[in-house]
Amino acid sequence: MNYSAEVLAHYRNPRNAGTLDPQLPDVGTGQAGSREQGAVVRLQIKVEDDGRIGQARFKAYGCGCTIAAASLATEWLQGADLDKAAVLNSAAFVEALSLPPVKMYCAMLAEDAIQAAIGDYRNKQQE
Amino acid sequence: MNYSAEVLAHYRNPRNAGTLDPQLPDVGTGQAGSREQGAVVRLQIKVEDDGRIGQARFKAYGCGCTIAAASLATEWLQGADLDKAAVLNSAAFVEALSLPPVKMYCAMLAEDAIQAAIGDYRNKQQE
Amino acid sequence: MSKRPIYLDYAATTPVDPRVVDAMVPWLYENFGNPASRTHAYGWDAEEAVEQARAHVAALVNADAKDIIWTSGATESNNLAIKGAAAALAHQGRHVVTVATEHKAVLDPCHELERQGFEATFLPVMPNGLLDLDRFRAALRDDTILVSVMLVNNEIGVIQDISAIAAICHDKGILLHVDAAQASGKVAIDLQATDIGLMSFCAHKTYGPKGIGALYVRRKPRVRLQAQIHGGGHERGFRSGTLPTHQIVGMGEAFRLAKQEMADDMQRLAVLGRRLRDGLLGLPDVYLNGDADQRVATNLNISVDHIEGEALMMSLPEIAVSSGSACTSASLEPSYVLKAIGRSDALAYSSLRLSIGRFTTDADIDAALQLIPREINRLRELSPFWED
Amino acid sequence: MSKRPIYLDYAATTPVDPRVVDAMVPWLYENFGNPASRTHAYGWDAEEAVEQARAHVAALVNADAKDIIWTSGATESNNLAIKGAAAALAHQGRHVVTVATEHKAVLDPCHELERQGFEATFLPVMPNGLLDLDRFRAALRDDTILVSVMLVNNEIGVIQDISAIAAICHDKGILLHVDAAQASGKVAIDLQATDIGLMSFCAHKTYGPKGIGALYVRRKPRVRLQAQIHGGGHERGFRSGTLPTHQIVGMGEAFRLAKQEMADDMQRLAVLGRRLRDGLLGLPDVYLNGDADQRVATNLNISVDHIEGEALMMSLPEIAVSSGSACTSASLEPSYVLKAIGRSDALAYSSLRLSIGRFTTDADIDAALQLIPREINRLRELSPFWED
Ligand SMILES: Cc1ncc(COP(=O)(O)O)c(C=O)c1O
Ligand SMILES: Cc1ncc(COP(=O)(O)O)c(C=O)c1O
Ligand code: FES
Ligand code: FES
Repeated sequence: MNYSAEVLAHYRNPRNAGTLDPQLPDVGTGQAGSREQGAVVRLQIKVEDDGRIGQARFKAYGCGCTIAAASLATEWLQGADLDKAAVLNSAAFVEALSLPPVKMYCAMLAEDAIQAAIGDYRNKQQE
Repeated sequence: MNYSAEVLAHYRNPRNAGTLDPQLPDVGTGQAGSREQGAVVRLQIKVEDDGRIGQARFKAYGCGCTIAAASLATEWLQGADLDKAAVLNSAAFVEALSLPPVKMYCAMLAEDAIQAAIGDYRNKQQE
Repeated sequence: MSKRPIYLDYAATTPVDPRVVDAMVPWLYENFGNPASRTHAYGWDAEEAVEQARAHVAALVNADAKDIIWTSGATESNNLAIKGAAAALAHQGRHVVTVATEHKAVLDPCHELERQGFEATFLPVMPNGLLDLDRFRAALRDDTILVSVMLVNNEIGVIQDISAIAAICHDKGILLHVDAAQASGKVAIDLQATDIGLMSFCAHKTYGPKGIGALYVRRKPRVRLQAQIHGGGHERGFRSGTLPTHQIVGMGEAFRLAKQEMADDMQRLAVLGRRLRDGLLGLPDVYLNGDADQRVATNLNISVDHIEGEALMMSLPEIAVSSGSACTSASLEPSYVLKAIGRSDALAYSSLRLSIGRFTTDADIDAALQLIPREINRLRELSPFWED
Repeated sequence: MSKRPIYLDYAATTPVDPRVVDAMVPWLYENFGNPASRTHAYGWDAEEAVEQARAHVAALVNADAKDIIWTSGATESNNLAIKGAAAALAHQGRHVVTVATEHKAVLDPCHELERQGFEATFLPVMPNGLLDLDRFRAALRDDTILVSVMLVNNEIGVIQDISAIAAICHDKGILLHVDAAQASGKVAIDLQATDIGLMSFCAHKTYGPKGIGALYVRRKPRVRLQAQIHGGGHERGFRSGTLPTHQIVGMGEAFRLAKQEMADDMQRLAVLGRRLRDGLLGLPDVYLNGDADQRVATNLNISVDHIEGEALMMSLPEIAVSSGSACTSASLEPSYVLKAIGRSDALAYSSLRLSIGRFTTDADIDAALQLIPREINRLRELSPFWED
């Protein structure tokens, strides 16, 4: 598999790798995939008072495309408001990273992790 | 098929090719093989008063080994007496010409033609 | 090899064009990757080269590159086509039709099908070597699942009317396989314009390397085929095994050159072939085998009455020719192709196949026309049938 | 290819040794004859070269040259051996035994036999990748006609105890086929001393060209086999098709060099392999796949816990390696070989195969030992499993 320049850029230089404290009320944590399937994406968002995402962090286990998608997700998330974040989908990742069809799964993991992180944050806010 | 030097020597320079008058009482003519089988050898011998073969001639249709065997046959026949001629067999040709197994048939044609020529001569003498 | 004979046996195999050699060599030591290695540049480069070569092969016959499957040669292509299609279509019928003058690489797979319980019809040809189309049509039955007819005959060079045969098969909805091993680079082939489901090729009759071939397997409409070599599922699942990049690149380059140079090559060879033919057919009791017009200019198959073919070849160490196909010349049987066109045993035994190609020169033809008549005369002098 | 990565994927394919290239090239343009052409010097020379190469291949494994059949590679050899022997022996029984960790080129033909109505047993292996001989013996039945076990595994490099397996088969009178594609030139093979009926080889794992292989078919006592490619009856009738002289000469030269240099090569590679192994197994949570001792020194297969193999390879553009076999690396399934030795999915996904060979240098190992740990650390920093 010959990866696109976009994938390689993110993969070699991942943005925003790391962890936020998942206990904080303004941090949403989402995870998708499983170790048995060979890929896991964890995304965390820290939502500011104005409703925008201030910080996003990822950790990923999986192929390079998965890592690149998770990295790109944090870039897109930072500065976005939650509604905009919620519509980020796998197709957007496939396009931005020029992913081949066999790598659809990696993009879906990023989408699912975003949804899970937003859901986690919203749950916390409702409590 | 890579032919032996012995075959090539006879084949390139056949000895005693030609025809004797088959009507003459002291000429024996023998032929073996058939056109349909792809090979024919015709041998003729002219027997002198002392019982020795003075002249031998051949014509042959067939592969190079057949032609070489017929040519060699005339060499062996000339100067031989009939008893000696009668024992010339295919094995002798195979050995002298280093014929490979697939070329046994060619040697047998020479043997058969010799026998036929001697038989023809002896028949004529008995008449 | 000491002094090299003049090569007039291009139908047995051709030299690899030096430009093809140059294209192949870098894929041995420098770019040696396995095209199946998806994890590094060695593999990617090899895969790219393989796909480029596939496009070149497809282009020569106006096919889609995706319809080309790599094999180890035309023998394997024919086996895959015939046994693979028969197995895939066995539920529809168990009758196949081919021609008595096909190459053994078609006849033997058909015999194998007979052993497996299929029925095979081996159609006779007319005295000119061509298929009688009415007879062909009449041989097709409701349970006929496959027809296999070669485009150019390897022994006598006749060109079957494949367009007409394809049209008949199309009408009856019967899958057609064409062995084009001897045709590529000599005869124009247009697979978009002709309804042919399967076509076999090899590189080594078209200035490419031996041991590589291809099978065209049409996808639209889809031709069903059962793989014959299993193990990993390369090549759309039809043919497993590591792809030999250098061989494939060689075939691609050979077919690219064939497309580029076919018109010029064949024009030049038509002149040389004509001179050879006129010179030899001018001798007494020398006969042309195969149709006088429906033939490739590069093949001249003659019967020289009253002498035997092997003896004649042996008389001509300065010239490399064959008597019948290279595959049967070791046996003592007369050629089954010449028998099929109605030649007597005697004329079959006395046949000589001269085939010319890209590297044949005027001087080669001069030499042949000097030597061959001389040796014909010499051998006829030795023949018991000439004087009689 | 711009700057070439360090090649540590010799198990996928090897470069063709430049001496082998030199031996091959003259058979493309200069000596291009068809070995089946019996009527002229071009053919005779080619045939002689083919027979000399056959002797070289036989010599490496102490076999009689007459027992060697040319094929297009180990995939075809395996197909011919397994399907050909099963067809020939079907009247004696319809059960075959093989191993779950075989190459697809063995497994898929066995699956094909199942489709044909044979029964196939795919034996599990022990966690070290080796066959449990008691379990193997117990799997053999009265109707078992064929056993197929590979000598060296392509993914994890373990060496099966073929002498013991052969002795068991011998006792029971069962034909044994051995896929030795990964073994030639690495492991000593003596076919006079071991009762093996069929053995598959290819050239391209032993510094020869891709697209050529061989099958050893013992004649004394005679192994029965049904041809799989029909058409003219070359190669004792087992495998038809024009013999590719240059390819065969290449395989012959590669195997001649292997015999000559195996001892020295393997001694040198044992040192390099050891260094690589010690360096990587010294990292935390890195595990060796396959037996620690019963393995070829050229193969190192590790699982790097907490990260994924493809990602690791992608992090190492300076090094060409593979994760699992080259044939399955494109799929998203974890390697079936690693699963068979009991690795969890996670460890199977995190595997890396490094394989070294004749042209691997000390500097290559230095670079690998510098880059691989660095990237393992970098990826682990990104992994949600490392910190946890
Ligand atoms: C018409 C035809 N078909 C098939 C073949 C066999 O192909 P290959 O030599 O690639 O095995 C040949 C040549 O030998 C041929 O002339
Ligand atoms: C053990 C084993 N068997 C068979 C094969 C297939 O052989 P080939 O590449 O010649 O088709 C390979 C390599 O790909 C192999 O490693
Ligand atoms: S996670 Fe394995 S393909 Fe992307
Ligand atoms: S006569 Fe044909 S082989 Fe000698």
